[in-house]
Formats: sequence, C-alpha cells, structure tokens
Amino acid sequence: MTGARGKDPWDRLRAATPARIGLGRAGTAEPLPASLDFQFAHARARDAVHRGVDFGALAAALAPHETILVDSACPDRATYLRRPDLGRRLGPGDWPALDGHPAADLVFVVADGLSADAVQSHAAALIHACAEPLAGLMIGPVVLVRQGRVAIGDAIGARLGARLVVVLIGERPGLTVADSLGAYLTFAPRPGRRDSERNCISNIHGRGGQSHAEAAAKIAWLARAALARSVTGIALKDDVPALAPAGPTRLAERP
Amino acid sequence: MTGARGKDPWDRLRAATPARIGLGRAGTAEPLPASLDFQFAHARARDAVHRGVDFGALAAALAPHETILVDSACPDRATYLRRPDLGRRLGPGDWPALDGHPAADLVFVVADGLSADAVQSHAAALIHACAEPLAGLMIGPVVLVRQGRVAIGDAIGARLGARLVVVLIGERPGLTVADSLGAYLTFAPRPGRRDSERNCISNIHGRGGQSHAEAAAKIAWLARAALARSVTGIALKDDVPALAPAGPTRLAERP
Amino acid sequence: MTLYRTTFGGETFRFADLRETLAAASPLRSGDELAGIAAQTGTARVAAQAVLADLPLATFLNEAVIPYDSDEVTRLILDSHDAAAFAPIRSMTVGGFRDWLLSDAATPERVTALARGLTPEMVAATSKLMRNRDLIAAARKAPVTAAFRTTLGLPGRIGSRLQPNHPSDDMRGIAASILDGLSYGVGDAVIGINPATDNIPNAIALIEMLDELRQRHAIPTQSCVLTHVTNAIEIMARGAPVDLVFQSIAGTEAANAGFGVSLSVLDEAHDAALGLGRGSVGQNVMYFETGQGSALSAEAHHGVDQQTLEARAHAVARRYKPLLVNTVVGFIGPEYLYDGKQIIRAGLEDHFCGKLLGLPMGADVCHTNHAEADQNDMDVLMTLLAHAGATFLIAVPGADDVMLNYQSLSFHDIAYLRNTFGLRAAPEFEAWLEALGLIDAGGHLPDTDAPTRALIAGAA
Amino acid sequence: MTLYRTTFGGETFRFADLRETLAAASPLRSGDELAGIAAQTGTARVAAQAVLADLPLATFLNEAVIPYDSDEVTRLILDSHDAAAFAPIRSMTVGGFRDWLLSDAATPERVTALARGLTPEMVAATSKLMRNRDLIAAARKAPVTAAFRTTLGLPGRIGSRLQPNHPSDDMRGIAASILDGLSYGVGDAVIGINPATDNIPNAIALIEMLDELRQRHAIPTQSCVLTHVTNAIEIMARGAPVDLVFQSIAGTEAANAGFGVSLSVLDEAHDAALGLGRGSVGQNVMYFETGQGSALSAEAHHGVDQQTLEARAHAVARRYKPLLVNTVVGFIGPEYLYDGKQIIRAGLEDHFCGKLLGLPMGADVCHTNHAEADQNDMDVLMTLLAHAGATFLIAVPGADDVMLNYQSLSFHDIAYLRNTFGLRAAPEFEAWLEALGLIDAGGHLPDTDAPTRALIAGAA
Ligand code: B12
Ligand code: B12
Repeated sequence: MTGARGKDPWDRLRAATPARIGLGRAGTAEPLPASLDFQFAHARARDAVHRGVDFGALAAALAPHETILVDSACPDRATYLRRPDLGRRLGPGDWPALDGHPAADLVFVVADGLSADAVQSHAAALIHACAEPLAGLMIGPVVLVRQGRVAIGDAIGARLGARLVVVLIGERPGLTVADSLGAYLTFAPRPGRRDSERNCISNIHGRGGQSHAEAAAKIAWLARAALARSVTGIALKDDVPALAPAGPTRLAERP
Repeated sequence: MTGARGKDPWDRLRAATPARIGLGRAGTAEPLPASLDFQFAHARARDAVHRGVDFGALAAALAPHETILVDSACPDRATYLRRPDLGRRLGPGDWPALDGHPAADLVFVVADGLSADAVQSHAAALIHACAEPLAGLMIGPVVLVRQGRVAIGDAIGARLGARLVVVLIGERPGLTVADSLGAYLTFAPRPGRRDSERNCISNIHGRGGQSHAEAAAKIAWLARAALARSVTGIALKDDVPALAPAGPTRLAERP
Repeated sequence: MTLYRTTFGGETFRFADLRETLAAASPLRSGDELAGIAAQTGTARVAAQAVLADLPLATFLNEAVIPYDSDEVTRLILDSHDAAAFAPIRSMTVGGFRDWLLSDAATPERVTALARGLTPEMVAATSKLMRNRDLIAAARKAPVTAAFRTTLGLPGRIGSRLQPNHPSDDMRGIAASILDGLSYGVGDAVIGINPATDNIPNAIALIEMLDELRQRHAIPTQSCVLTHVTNAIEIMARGAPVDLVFQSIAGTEAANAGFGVSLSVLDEAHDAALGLGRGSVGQNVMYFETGQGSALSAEAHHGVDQQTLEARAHAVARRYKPLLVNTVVGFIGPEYLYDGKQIIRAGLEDHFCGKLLGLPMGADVCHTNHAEADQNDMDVLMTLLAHAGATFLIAVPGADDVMLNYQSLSFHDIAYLRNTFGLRAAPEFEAWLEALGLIDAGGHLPDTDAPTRALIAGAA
Repeated sequence: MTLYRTTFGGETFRFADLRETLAAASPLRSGDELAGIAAQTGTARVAAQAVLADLPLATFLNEAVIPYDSDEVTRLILDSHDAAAFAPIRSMTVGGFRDWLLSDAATPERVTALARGLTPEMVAATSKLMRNRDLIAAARKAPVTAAFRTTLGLPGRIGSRLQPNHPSDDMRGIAASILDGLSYGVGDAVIGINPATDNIPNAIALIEMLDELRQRHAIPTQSCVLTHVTNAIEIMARGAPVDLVFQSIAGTEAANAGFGVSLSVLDEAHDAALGLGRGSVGQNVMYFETGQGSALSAEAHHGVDQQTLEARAHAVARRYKPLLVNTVVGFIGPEYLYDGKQIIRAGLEDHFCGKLLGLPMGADVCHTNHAEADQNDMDVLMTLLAHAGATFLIAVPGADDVMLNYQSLSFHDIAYLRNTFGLRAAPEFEAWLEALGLIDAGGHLPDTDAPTRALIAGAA
C-alpha cells in the first residue's frame, strides 16, 4: 500500500491533530520519509532535554514582577536526570533573597524541569495572562529555579509563607511538542506534600495544546477554589463544564 | 533431567577439560548453581580487565635481565579499551632508555594487554624458561609496556634494532582462565607490520593451557626458524610433529 | 532466624535482611542506585542471588519486606495467600522453584494453578535468578485469559491498546487517531484515552464519544478514559457509559496514597463498574498501569527494590480480576531505568511476574527522550514480549504520543508482530476486522486501502 | 555528479562523498567513532540517511567506496555483478528499495532472486535505513539453503555449530565437549574446533579424531578445524580427511592481506576442498567468519564504515558458495562494538546483509569480558536471530570458551530456541538424534539421561 489510490483520505483528518496519523505503510513498516522524520525529531528532542533556560531574559520578560533565582541541589544536567531527589531540594546556601517577603496568597515558581524551551516560550506569557483572572489575590515574587522538579515548589512556597504555590515547569519534551509547560498547584506547600495533594494543568503550548488564556483561566479557577476550600489534589475536582461540545462529534465537521 | 539417575556419567570426562561440560539442565536452562557460578566468574573477569601490572615486582622477578619501562600512548584503561591505535604507539616522550643498546637477535617486550594477571603470573617465568632453549642468541633488554597492544613491539623492536621481537601480552581474560599469556613473534619489526607477518603462541597458563616449558620450546623453535629463514608469519609454518598422539583417541583412556 | 550470607569464590558476603538481599540480587538499574540499595559490585550481586536461591519459598510467608501492620498491600498479600495452591511448591527453595519452573515438569496447567499460592515477593525473587531467556520461556507457561467484549490472552494472539491521545482532548483529533489505529487492526484490548485535562465533564464527553463510535461501527471492543479512579467513581455516578475503570497503582500503601488511591477506593470503583454489567463475553472491568520506579518517585519505597515493588503492585491488581494490566516500562525516565538494556530487562521481568501471579499482563513498550534508548530498543522488547506471550501492547499513531510526550509503539509495530510472526488479534475483534476487509483471512493487512476509506467515510 | 547533501528541519547537511555518507548514516558504534567517521550528531546521522535514501541503487555500480584499481574485493564485487538479477530493481533508489523490501510485493521468491544483482554496498546502505524490526522482517524473506552432509537453512529450523575448544588441544578434552554438545542436539551445522596452536601435525591429528568420531557414531554432520587457510591447503595436500575449509575474511584486499589471505589463495583452497568430494547431500565446502571491525583493526579500512566493510566481506564469501558463514559479532571487543546494544544491532545487520546477498548466514552471538555486555544481551540477540531465520548459531559448553576467552551461547541456549519456539535441527542430523533417543519426536530433549549415557559409553 505504498502508493495510495486517489486523494489521500487522511488529508482532512490530519488537520484535527498533531498526531502522526495517515502515515501509510511499506508492508507493515512506516514508509521511509515518515521513519526519517521520526528519527530526526528524536535527535532534536534529545538535544532539547539538555538546553538551559536564559533566566536573565526570563526575568526581564516577567517584569514588573519581582524575580528571585535559586538553584536546586543538582549541580548539572547529568545529575538532574539521575537524581530527582536533589531536584526537589534547594541547593547549598542560605538563599536570603527568599526571606522577608510579606505572606502571599499565591506564589509562582518557574522551574526549567525537562524543557527549557517550554519555560522560555510560555512561562512569562502565562503569568502575565494570569494577572486578570487572579485579580484581587496577593501575589508574591516569582521564584525561578535552575534544575528544579515539581516538588521544589513545596520548599519554596513554605519558605515564602505562601498559601498556594503554582509551579510552572517544563514537561519532558516529546517528538512533536518539545515546549510543553505544566502547572502544578499545591495548597499549603511544605516539604513532604504528595502528588495527590496537588492539581495539575498540563500541555500548555501552541501545537494543539492549551493556550495561555485557557491555562490562565484554569489556574485561576483552581486557585480560587483551592484558597476557598483550603485544599488541592484529588479532593479538589475540576468540574467546570466541558469546553469541548459534549456528545458525539462527527468527523465531517470541518476543522 | 534435573536430578540425574545413578553416578554422574560426566565425572570422568570433566577431568579432561576445564570447559563447562556436564552441567545438567533445568528444562533447557543451566541449573541454578551453574548459572550463578557463571555469573560470578563474569563479574570477576570484568574486574580482571581493569587490574594493573605491578611493574616493579615484574622487573625484580626478571633479574638479572635489564628492564626498561615505557608507556603506550593510552593515558588510562578506559582509553586503552576504546583506542587500540594508541595502544600500538609509544606515549609522548623521547624514551631515551631505549637508545644506545647493542643490536640484538631477539628482544622480549612484555605488555599488560588485557590481563595484568597473565603478565604478573607468567611473563618472568616464561622468559627465564626461554634462557636455555634460546642459548647462543644475543638477547636485548626486556621492555615492559603499560597499556600496550601487540603491535607496539614493532616500534620498540625497530628502535632497539632487534632482528626479532617477541611480545608477551595478557590475552583478554575469560571466565575460566583470566591469566592467559600470549606470545607474538615478529621478524624485522617496524611500524606497519601486519598480523600475517607474525607468529603466535597462545594460551600459556596453568589451567590446561601450555606450560612455560612447552611455550619456551615453541618460542625457541619459531625464533630460530625465523632468524634462519628471515621471516615470520604465514610463511613460517609450525611443523613440529604433533605433541598429542596423532590418530583417534578413545575417551576411555584414563586421564 | 534466617541468616542472609554466603561464601562465594572464597569471599563472604552478608546482607542485613530479606529486603537488602532482594535489592542486592536485582540486576543493575538506575532506580535502585538512586535509592542507594543496589549491589555495590557484580560479585555481591551474584552472592545475593545465591542467598536468595537457598531461601525456602515459605520464608516470604513469614518475613514481610514492609511490615504487615503498617502497609495494607502487605496485609492484602498475606491475607489472600492461598495455601492450597501453594502446596505443590511449599517445600521448595527459591532456586529450586526457578529450576522447576524451567523444567518440563512445569506444564502450563501446573504453573497457572499456582498463581494464588504465589506472593509477589516469591515471584520477584525468582525472576532475579533468571536470565532474559528464562523470563521468556517461563512466562510462556503462564497464559492468562480475561474478557469483556473481547477475549484476551488466547494462545497465538496478541492484543493491542489503541491510545489516541490529543494535547487538548480535541474530539475530532482523537477520533482521527482512532480511525488510524483501527485501520491497522489495533484496538482489541481497549481504546483508551489519557485525557489531557482533569476536568470531569470533559472526561464524560470523551466517554460518550467513544461509546457512540463503538456502537456506530459495531466494534467488539471496550473503551476507557484513563482519568483518576475518584473521577471515574463520580463519572459512573453521573451515569456515563463507562466500560473499564482505570488507575495507576503502586506496590506500597504510601505510594498508592501518593497516587491518591487505597484498596477501599479501588474496591468502591470495582463494585460500581461491575454493577454496570456492560461486558458481553466477560466481566473483567478494571484496567491498571504499573511500572518500576513509581514508589521511589513518591518517596514511599521503604528501602525495597523497585522490581519487588512492581510485583507487589501486581498483587494489588489481581484483587480486582482486571481485564488489562500493563507496565509502562520506560515511561517515567532514566532515573529508574537508565537505558534500553534496563528497559528491556524490566519489561521482561514485569511481564513474567504479572503472568505468574495470574494477571493478563501487557506492556507499554516505551521510552522518553531523556533516557538512553531509541526505537531499536523498542523493536527488541516488543519482539521478545510477543514471543513471551504478552497479553497486549500499547500503540499510538506513529509511536509518538503528542500529549504524554514519550515514544511508545506505533500501530505499524502491532501489524509487524502479527504479519511477521502470525500472531492474531482477539477473536471477536478479528472477526470484525475481517468483515470490514481491514484484514484478510490470514490476519494480514490487505493490499488495498479501500476498507480504510470506507471506514473513514462511515465515520464522517 | 552526485551531490551528497540535504536539507532537514531547516538545516543543510553536506557529506563529501558516498563513503562519508555511508559512514555518517550508520547507527552509532564505537568502531566508527574510533575511525573518526561516525556522524557527529544525531541529526547529521538522519540527514545522511536521507541522502542515502534518495540515491539510485545504480549509483553503487558507478561509484566504488574503495577504488577498483587498488582493491581486488571491489573488482570482485563489480565484475561479478549480475545485471539480469538487478533488472527488477534497477530504477529504484535506496529508500525505495527499503520500502519495497518491506512491502508484501517483496515475496521470498522475488527477494532471493535478487541476490546476485545486489552489491554489498547497496545492501549495507539499505540496512542503514532500517530499524531492528525491519532487519528481522526482511531477513525472513531471504531464506538460503546449503548442504554438505546436512541441509541447512530450511524453514522452521535452526542449525548449530558445536565448538569444543580446549586450551592445549587435548584430544580427550575436546571429545568430552563434543559429547556434551551432541547430548543437547548441537552440531548439525558443523563440529568445528579452533586449534589452540598453529602446528600442522596437531591440526591433522584433530581432523582425524573428528572424522573417526563422526564415522564411529555415524553422525550426519561435517567437521572443521579452523586453522589458517594456508595450513588447510597444506593439510589437504597431506591427505587428511578435511570436510570444510575455514578462513576469517574481511572486506578489503588490505585487510585480507593482514589476515594472510587473498582471493587466489581462497580459490586454491576451494578447488582443493571441492576436489575431495566428501559431501553427501551437497558440495558447499567453505566456512567463513566475518565480523565488524576486523578491517579497522588491521588498519585497512580506507575510511569506510565497519558495517559496509562487513557486507563487502560477505561478497568475498559468496564467491565460494559456502556451507557456513557467520559473523563473530561481539568477539573482538568494545573498541568496535561497545555494548550489548551495539552488538545486537550489528548482529541483526550482519545477518540481514548476508542473507540478502545470498549467504547461509549464521552468527556467533558473543561478547568479551572487556565489553559492556552480558548473557542477557546474548539472550536477546539469539532470540531475535532465531526469529529472523538465522541459518545457525555457535555454541560452546556452558557458554564459556576456555581457549578463545569470551562468552558465546551455551548448548542449553540452542535447546532453548528449539524447545521454546519449536525450531528444529537440520533434518539429517535430527533423524540421527531421534534414532539415538537424544530428542523425542517433537524435537525436544527427553526427560531421561539414558541416551546420553549410552552415547558416552559408546565413545569410551
Ligand atoms: C511522568 C508522569 C507521571 C509519572 C510520575 C512519576 C515521575 N517520577 O515522573 C507517573 C507514571 C507515576 C504518573 C502517574 C500519574 N499521572 Co502523570 N504524568 C506524567 C507526565 C507524562 C510527565 C510529567 C512531567 O514531565 N513532569 C515534569 C517533571 C520535570 O517534573 P517532576 O517533578 O519530575 O515530575 C512530577 C510530576 O510530573 C508529578 N506528576 C505526574 N503525574 C501527575 C499527575 C498529577 C495529577 C499530579 C498532581 C502530579 C503528577 O509526578 C512527578 C514526581 O513528583 C505528565 C504528562 C505531561 N505531558 O506532562 C503526566 C500527567 C501529569 N499525569 C497525569 C495523571 C492523570 C496521572 C495519574 C493521576 C493517573 C492515574 N489515574 O493514576 C497518576 C498519579 C499521579 C499522582 N497523583 O501521583 C495527567 C494529569 C492530568 C491533569 N491535568 O490533572 C498528566 C497531564 C497526563 C495525562 N493527561 O494523563 N505520571
Ligand atoms: C581477538 C582475536 C582475533 C581478532 C583480532 C582483531 C583484534 N583487534 O583483536 C580477529 C577476529 C580479527 C582474529 C583473527 C584471526 N585469528 Co585470532 N585471536 C584473537 C584472540 C581471541 C584474542 C587475542 C588477544 O587477546 N590479544 C591480546 C590483545 C591485548 O592484543 P591486541 O594487540 O589487541 O590484539 C592483536 C592480536 O590478538 C592479533 N591477532 C589476533 N589473532 C591473531 C592470530 C595470529 C596468528 C597473529 C599472528 C596475530 C593475531 O590481532 C590483534 C590486533 O593486532 C586470540 C585467542 C587468545 N586466547 O588470545 C585468537 C588467536 C590469537 N587467533 C588465532 C587465529 C588462528 C586467527 C586467524 C589466523 C584465524 C584465521 N584462520 O583466519 C585470524 C587472522 C589473524 C591475523 N593474521 O590477522 C589463533 C592463533 C593460533 C596460533 N597459535 O597461531 C588464536 C590463538 C585463537 C585460536 N587458537 O584460534 N583473531
């Protein structure tokens, strides 16, 4: 089935998803061009894991927010990949910049995680997009973390005395999407919080993912609910009516 | 066939070889004790690759032979394993100790190769065992090489102006035999010699291999033939009558 | 008192207890190194294996790696142990059991009869004494079938989960991926979506879409939206057409708590799903994912090695007679399974342990872009698992999950396994594929795309 | 003039010539890194593959990686190219050929008919565009049979070389290992000894011993003493009962010179062996070993990557219609194939290339103690090769060669492949095994050791 007969029936469907559909086949294998595309994307995604965030540029983009840059306990990328425990802890030092801030309702922590590209492309814009939906809440300084994992937000949030911490972090890069940002909300952050005590908003990016505005709206909905009910995690369900039309969706509908 | 019935028929045969015969089986797998033995031996053999030769002790054991210690171009073991090309060359430096020696008929080069144990256990004894069978030949100093490959004998032999170089080298360690020494003879050594221009005597060790006396006798036979016919390699065939009795050998013969 | 020590090659090796021995006996992997419990040397590892080999299997009934009083998974394991099923092997050591399992005496009938008499720790210990070869040969002796609308695990067949994820749960995008998968004959184990968001109305919309699609095309298969089990409970309460309830599970009570689950929550979900009575050929209603490293990641591993904990997660799963269980073997990242070699090994171990414990075990043969692995390693593992008798494998369009950001198998890979080695889809689903012309009588993809065009047209 | 460049993902990649493109397109391995010709980045590797993909297959008939005038292997390849066999694919590109090979249109009949129309470089280039999965699927389409006293390469069968080496060629020790191997049903491809010494009378003694043993037990198989081909010529001249003539070969004239051989020496040996007329069911009288890295090791690689050179060695082999060819895939060491992953990949490549070129290709699935590999990797490779249709695999007692100092497969492993997957020995040899009760009618080892005892007693 190397050469399809007639117009490619997948053309219309491809517009509906960034997924690799309608590749065709050579026997049961992907035809060579698809196979090469895939491997090229793999080589690129592997590189993406190792890129670093330009925190100076990020801090500038975040203005007028005050920013504080900290390191996790991981000295380098190789360690980061093998020692998630260290990525959850602040690195050696006193980090005096974290002291003396007035207690905030909400603190944003921006960690490179596994994708510098995600953080560089989306973190500042997302935080700015949150300004309106979060209006009225007391927001603390934005803490930027080098070599950080989600749970480092617990230590930082506790240190700043924040009621709620929102960690924006680079999700592991995929083949098609290498700049996907995740947001993790934890009420009453302190070291030892479980993942079941957080909420997550994932896939914030521009290739079919959630837009900054959509993500900001969700963060705000969850943040307000968390602050109102003093809880995050599985006890806090996102029950906003479905964005997508409920019920059967026919493929014939034009994208 | 986990439990064999009656006396183990392999008992007698086992004495004839260090090979892992008569292991029995669990289904088609090796029974567990045999499997563990194997893996233990593997762990040990891997360690053996990384051990270093005590060249001081070796030089002492070689007395009264004069010895000269040189390095190959490999700075360490990790490099040695990935860069055989560097193991064939002398390391940076002038190596003045190699100069000023009278031209010799034969020079021994002892290189660690892949088994320090082989060199430590057999090199000195073998060279001493060669004294008598090589009587009458002019023997140069013994050159000891750290991180060396067989072909480094070409550079050393040429530098010393030797007619024949005999490289004694640690063969890669096996599971059962980790101290096997090899001897490689090259007539008119000079960089660029091919392996087909050498002769080899292998498996010099005490676990069913060739004894020092046997190996010394072969080295001497080949060395004298090489010097007489000005050639080593495939043009020089070892045609000494078989040591083992020719013709069918019945297993019944008691070991 | 059991002494955990041995002399090997002249050296004496000592281990503090069962837990430490199990950890040291595990083939090298990064997660155990991260936890600081891996054997320090290759020789120590073999020595620990030798110690394990001599332990009576019964040891595991007396000595828990995590205390009975503090862990409900331990209680589940010991309380549900079936002494009668255990009887044939009660006097064996771990090493003796390994040898017996590989022997001709261990027929599939005898091996499968043992399942409820085996504890996860027994099986994990046994696996540590096996080479990859042995894990393949032995797993073949423990076929397990389960059924809902299709029957999975029959000999000579391999099932597949069709995973049509989309980064924002776009319905048309998901449907497009489903059609793509069906055109390769994929989806007999389940059509299962990981929803990008945690929103409950959104999950319901997806479930309804799946059900509508299934009914419109009369596809004999089951669907699942892999949201959190507490969401699923809520969703069932709202009357949505839920076929299978999904949950990620781990091998300790604390790790499960980190996942936000407990046996009582799972019991509740299982009862609710059974109550819906939606299966046709069977009533196995649960779908679980496991995977080495999750307990350590939740800092809830109690010093137990990740492979033993994985087997304990299997014990959680079997309480619910699931339709599907799969290890997500390279999914988390290099901190637990560093490279292709470790992923391959772990995949074979998890499959073996699951099967021995009586689970319809499958795998997500996968890796992330931060691991030292590539599709060649996946080729190796999928081919080996297919020959080890895996119940099902997961596949996504072009092997690239655009939402979870990792590489799994592609739909093509499932077709490769079937075409090249003559393996078939589940019989009910296969009949449907054949009726639509999506496969020929030999189970092969046809040399025409007309049936695919018809499928797409029918969906429009 | 062909331009070796492409644009991929916005970047432009350039390669100097065919040789450089082939090298950069090869999956990563230490030998190409050692030679300084590996792709510098992952993206450059894919770009080189893209360049290769677009090259017409005919390019390889016009552009030699090593000049025609200076290399007899190049001359052999080009002079013996069969244009008629090439005709069906003459207008294809390398990428098109890869796709076609994997398609249903490429039936075994059509694929095997191409062999003499393919050059090693074409096949090597094609393999570089394939994943492990593809190498397995495609190799299955190119079965090759050859025969001497047994018929090798028949469908559903896997042959085995029994390798009974001893560190000082002790006759009893060797015979003991042979009996051990026979008791596992091993030895249908050949009973082949690597003599520890290079002594000619010693080699003759071994040859006579093998022949006597074979005749005494009426074993339908062939034997070989793997001494240098120039020794074999001398030995045949002295009238010893030589079944097969062995030689290690490489892919360049200079590397072969380093091995002390040339086409004319091989021609001479081949003629001499044919002249003995000792085969019963066939007259394939040569046995060759190849293996990636040997040309580089001899500093005779001309900047060509080791996988392409391996395929060129296959072209040398096929001139002699051998009974057996095997790659010694992990034999040399980590400087050429660093770890299990590279060994597995190379094993599948070598098998694929050999088969496509029409060789009865087998493998020594092996590794050394200085490589990053272990028996788990060997389990993987042997299982994959068995399913890829390998003609034969090498096995030694307990997987430990006590003379060559490396680990190969054990006799047990061959039995595993046969018992677990239903593969069988060569028919003539299988009948003999069954007659002696060493296997049952299903090809399985029996549950009694009586036949083995009888065999040993008969040898005493
Ligand atoms: C890796 C991963 C996991 C791993 C986490 C272990 C680990 N060490 O990484 C495992 C397999 C255990 C896992 C489990 C689950 N996950 Co998850 N996971 C991911 C994934 C693929 C990547 C995360 C990432 O890159 N993080 C960035 C790195 C740098 O941060 P990190 O600190 O190393 O990772 C931490 C977080 O990722 C966190 N985490 C992982 N999953 C989840 C889910 C939730 C709800 C929360 C709060 C935290 C959390 O665990 C890690 C360790 O603390 C994302 C998808 C994506 N594209 O991001 C889904 C994702 C975050 N997971 C998801 C879900 C639903 C789950 C489960 C609840 C599934 C279930 N029904 O049981 C479970 C339980 C999670 C929990 N409460 O602990 C959803 C969340 C949906 C949402 N918007 O709420 C996502 C978006 C995928 C999806 N759409 O299905 N997951
Ligand atoms: C590895 C190996 C090879 C490799 C060498 C490539 C490499 N890079 O290592 C390959 C597979 C190419 C090879 C080929 C052959 N080998 Co070889 N090889 C060995 C082995 C297993 C280990 C050698 C070792 O550890 N060397 C030590 C390291 C540290 O030194 P090195 O500098 O890295 O290695 C060099 C030498 O080993 C040399 N070499 C390897 N084999 C031979 C054979 C001869 C006759 C000579 C002179 C040199 C030589 O090549 C290497 C590169 O220069 C030995 C068995 C053993 N137990 O030692 C057999 C062994 C040395 N080889 C042997 C033979 C017969 C051959 C062949 C002639 C077989 C044939 N019929 O074609 C060919 C051709 C050799 C040649 N003239 O080039 C015999 C020699 C018998 C004898 N007493 O003469 C041995 C003892 C094994 C055996 N009994 O069959 N071999």
